[in-house]
Amino acid sequence: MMNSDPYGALLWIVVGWPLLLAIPAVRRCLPMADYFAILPALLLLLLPMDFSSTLSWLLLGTGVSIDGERRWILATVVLIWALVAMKRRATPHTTPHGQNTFYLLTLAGTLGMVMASDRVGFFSFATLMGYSFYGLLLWGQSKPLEAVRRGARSYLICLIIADLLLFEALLLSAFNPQMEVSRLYLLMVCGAVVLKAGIWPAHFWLNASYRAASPLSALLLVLPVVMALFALLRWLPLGHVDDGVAGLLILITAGASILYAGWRFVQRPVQGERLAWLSLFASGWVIASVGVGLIEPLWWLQYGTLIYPLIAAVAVILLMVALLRPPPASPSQSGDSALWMGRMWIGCSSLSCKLFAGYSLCYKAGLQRAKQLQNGLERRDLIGLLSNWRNATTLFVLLGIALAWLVN
Amino acid sequence: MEKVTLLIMLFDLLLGLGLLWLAWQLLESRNLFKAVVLFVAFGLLMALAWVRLDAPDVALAEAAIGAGLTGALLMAALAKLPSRDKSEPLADEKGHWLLRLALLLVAAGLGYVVHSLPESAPGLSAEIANNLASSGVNNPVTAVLLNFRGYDTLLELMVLMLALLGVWSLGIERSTREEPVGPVLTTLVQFLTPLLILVAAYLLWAGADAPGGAFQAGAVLAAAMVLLLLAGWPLQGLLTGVALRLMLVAGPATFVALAGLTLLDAQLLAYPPQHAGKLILLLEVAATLSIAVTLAALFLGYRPRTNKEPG
Amino acid sequence: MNTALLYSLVGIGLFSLGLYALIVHAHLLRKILAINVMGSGVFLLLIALAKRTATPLPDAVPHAMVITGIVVTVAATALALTLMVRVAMENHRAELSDQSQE
Amino acid sequence: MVPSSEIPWGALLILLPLAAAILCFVWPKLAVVTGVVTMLLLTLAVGGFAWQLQREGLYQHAVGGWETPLGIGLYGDGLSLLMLAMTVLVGLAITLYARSYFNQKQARVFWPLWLLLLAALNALFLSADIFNLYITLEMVGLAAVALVALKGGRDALNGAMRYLLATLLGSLTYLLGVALLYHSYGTVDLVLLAERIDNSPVVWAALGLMGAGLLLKTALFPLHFWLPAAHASAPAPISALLSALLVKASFYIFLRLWLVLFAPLGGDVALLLGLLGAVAILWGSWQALRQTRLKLLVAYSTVAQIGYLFVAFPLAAAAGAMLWNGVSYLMLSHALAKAAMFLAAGNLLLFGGHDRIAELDRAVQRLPISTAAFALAGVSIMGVPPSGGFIGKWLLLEAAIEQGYWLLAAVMVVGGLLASAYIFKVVGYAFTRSTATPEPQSIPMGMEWAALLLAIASILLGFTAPWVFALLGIGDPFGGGAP
Repeated sequence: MMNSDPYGALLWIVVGWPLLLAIPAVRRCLPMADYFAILPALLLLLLPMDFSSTLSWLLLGTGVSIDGERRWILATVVLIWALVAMKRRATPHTTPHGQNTFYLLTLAGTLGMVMASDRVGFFSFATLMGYSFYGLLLWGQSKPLEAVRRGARSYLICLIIADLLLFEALLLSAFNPQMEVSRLYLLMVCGAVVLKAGIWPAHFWLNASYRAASPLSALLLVLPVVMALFALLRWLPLGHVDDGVAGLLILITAGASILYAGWRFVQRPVQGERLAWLSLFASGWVIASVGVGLIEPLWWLQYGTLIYPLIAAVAVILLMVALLRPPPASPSQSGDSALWMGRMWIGCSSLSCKLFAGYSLCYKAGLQRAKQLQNGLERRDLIGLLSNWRNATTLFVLLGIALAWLVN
Repeated sequence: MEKVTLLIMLFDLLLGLGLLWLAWQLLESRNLFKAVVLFVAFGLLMALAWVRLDAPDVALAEAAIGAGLTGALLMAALAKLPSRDKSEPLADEKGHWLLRLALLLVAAGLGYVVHSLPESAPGLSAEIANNLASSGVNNPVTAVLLNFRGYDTLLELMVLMLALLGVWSLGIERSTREEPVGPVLTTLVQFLTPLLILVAAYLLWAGADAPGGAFQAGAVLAAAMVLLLLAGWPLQGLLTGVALRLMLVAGPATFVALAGLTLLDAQLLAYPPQHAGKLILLLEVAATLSIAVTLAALFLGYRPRTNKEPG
Repeated sequence: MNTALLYSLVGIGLFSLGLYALIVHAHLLRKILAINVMGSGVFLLLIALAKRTATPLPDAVPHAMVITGIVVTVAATALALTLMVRVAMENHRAELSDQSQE
Repeated sequence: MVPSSEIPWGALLILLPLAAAILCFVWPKLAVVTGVVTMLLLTLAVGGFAWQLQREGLYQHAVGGWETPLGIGLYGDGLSLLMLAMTVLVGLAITLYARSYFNQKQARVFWPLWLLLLAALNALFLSADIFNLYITLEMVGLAAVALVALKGGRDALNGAMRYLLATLLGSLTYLLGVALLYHSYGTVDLVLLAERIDNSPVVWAALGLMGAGLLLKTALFPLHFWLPAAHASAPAPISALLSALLVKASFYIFLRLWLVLFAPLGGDVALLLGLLGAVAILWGSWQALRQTRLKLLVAYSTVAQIGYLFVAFPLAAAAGAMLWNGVSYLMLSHALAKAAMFLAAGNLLLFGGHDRIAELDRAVQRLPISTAAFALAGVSIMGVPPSGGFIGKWLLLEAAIEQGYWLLAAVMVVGGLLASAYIFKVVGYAFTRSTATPEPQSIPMGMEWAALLLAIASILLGFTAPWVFALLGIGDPFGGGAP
């Protein structure tokens, strides 16, 4: 599509305007920057037609577009941001100045995700949104609390893994179009979404974040869930692929999420957590319908478009509950699921350390010997060997010989 | 005729073996002082080899710089090392079979490569002969150094300046002299210094037509200065501040200025043929001064300064 | 065996000897000496092979290169020696230490 | 008035810093002013050079009016231009940083050395003469050693000594290769050599010697032993320029030689290089993850990132010019990002008085600009879109997957994963509660902004790919490789 198209320009303005406002100097010139930031998006929502725009120089050619399905999500996003802006106006003292930048970056990332017309662009905006949301989680508090930090850090870990999964999926689909619908691709995308949306068993970050969230950030927490679910719809060629196994796996995850969330919900949870279980419960249903869509493509083709209003409805319900929620209790009673994740993380890394150091070799030689070897490897390991002048220069000579030998 | 060739070949063979043997001795000697002395001897033998290879310019440079100044630098550095370092036992020689094998392979491979080169190759001698007339000098080596590949020489002068800057930032001033110099050295210095200056001037002048030139002259001049320093002349006190720095940069600055001027004619370092000889002489005088002072300053090992200058 | 080949083989020998010494000896002065010997080997090869002209005059370009090389080497040697003295002061011996502080 | 198209920008790029260095040397009081003004003029000159290249194509200049093989040829194409631009961009930031970093005594030595180094780098990128390249390599190496040792201290001196020995070994080996090539083909000019070269033992030996020498200077695994010590112990701006520019300079020569002379001969060599590159990625990233000191972490990250440059070699035969575009892009973005990281790390170190990662939390919290610079540069190092690093890695991955080198692709992806882990090891500490409260030292604004601007530039590179690729195409440096 041509760039001179005024509508195309509008699409880019919708994304670019909050990015521009993210610069503090620009923002200071405007009163009520929160409202102004979503103004173009609102305008776009009111335009009754579909159009798109592509820039060939951006990220090897990426574009943005708007259509009926995106409109639902866009409307949800605009609603969330409008509510957040109102809430911020109502309680100005709880929002430190530094938050605004992260806040607007997250907004830009979200809008970009909604409108991105290809996966590279979507991925870029998703990264922007993810990391700035991480910043928002931390800086949204006037006083960063230990619980908030823990939730944010868990979120960060999920985010990194999810981005990597998505990135690999991106590669798979970009270079092997016939492999686009392979099971590996499906599972990678689903895994990423599970992590990003806080679906069971990766619900801990959402849970921990909700527990310590202020009324304002409780509203904001709806955002990553909605966007992750949207990502699932954008990245899976639903209706054109028939993969029973993947679908079944997704259904199982969704079912487990719903049951787990329901069980925890009725278990008189800590006040702040109720919202987390509700969110998990709702997104479980959305995921479940995607699973069904994978098993029964025809069903999806028939009813699949209903999923967008469904997501919007889920978001609205969550927002309503969050708005009605009383302020959180004292955050001292932090739960343990984030700790559990941290422990697992440390365990995994130390396990891989040991594997790398030739653990299997040690096992055969007996435990005593293993201890010795491990100590030895730690003290005088390969680094020492490689950085020893003598060994290193011998390798230099050998490399020279190898180069001369291998040529031709 | 036959006999003479045979004799020369024998001489070459002995010289080659002598070089290798000396190199082995100096690298494997237990005593570091001995190693340094052997290195000087090695440099002199190298100069002999250069003469045998019809490279008198290189021989002069090697004798003055390679053997003379490097030797002096090594001695000076050795004197500054802690005493127990000076005759350290060699590293244990066990377990280097892989390295030795690899190096043998390298040497054999390179030997094969050199052997595979054609018996005779003109290199660039024809081009040099054709253009020598318009280069401004008659000595082909000087022509290459200062005209055909003058750009290399410009950068090389910068390398000297770089090394000096590095030494100045690292060096430590020695506050006191260890002992007074004996009468022999004083007499020797009195006798040698004027001679060396004369030799340097001759080398500089001769460089245009015969072996010699800026580097050799500079090195000989530097040797004279090193001798004076050794004899306790307070050169470091006389040569300080802007005067010293101006002398140090005389060569590079002249070169850069000339490069800038020639660039106005759109060709870097292209001398007008009618002035080439004079320009090269100018360059050589400036470069000789700079090289001599730089080498002497490198030997000194720290930045000489007047009392009022800050550290 | 002609002169050019003989001397270039000596040059290769010097290069290899220097390389060996550079690798196995720990003392920094020996390493610096070894670098100088290696350099001499390279220069010998350059000059020896320049003698292969048909005329009695050898090729002058390698000669100029070697003079340049000798000056570069002496500059590098001076810097290396000063650095060695400083390292020896810090390490209390003229060898590289493999451990860093802390 | 000379029309600007006739100004000899290429030669000025070399002469200007040389003259400025001499000026600084003679009058140390003018050092800072001269340094800053020269840097600005150099920026202008690179701009002019780029404009000239775009108008007239290839830049060729016979120094002294002597045509090759007798004289020395200056030669500039898109690749040279990219390297020059990289030098100038990183140089601007380092100049801005160093203005406040060094005390008066250090500045006296720093400025002339820095200007000489700039001249040497520019001369290196514009040279097409393998002996001239040797001299510029020596200049670069000696200047770098002197700069590493500038601040003294045990680690820095040891690092500098090791670096000096390695760099001298590398250049002597390279020189031996030059000697063999000259005596076999009667020229040291790259263009002429490319015409004359054939498949003979001399060429094999030359590849072995020059290749090993240059790879040692580039610190390709397993020859990286000198790098972490030197890069981590040097003063911050020096670390930045070592990692950003110096390693690239020897890689540039290797790439040139490879493209012009050796590529048609070395199928298996390419595979070996790719393999070493892959190991370098894994090893460097893993070591970076294990480090407890910030600057060592960044230095090991350089070892890993060098690996990416070499992974390209086995892919090049089939992938052609676009792959080399990717490699060049990776070089550029790594230079900007790594310089930003080292500068930011220098700020954190200066603020906290140490660079132990575990105790950096307070410094990280108190220096938001430096932390942001570190994080943004990290994004580029990880290769996350839309950074410049992403474009480079993307093109490499694309080629690897298209040609079925799944292992290499996997290594690259794992390298990205490890990179994100070690970046967040630092950035993550930004948000933990600090225990120790060291007395804060104020960091001059220029030093913080130098890091941030570089980091932002490394991100913005992600948007400029088509223009950069167009400039890279001038003179067709990767010519003929297209399938």
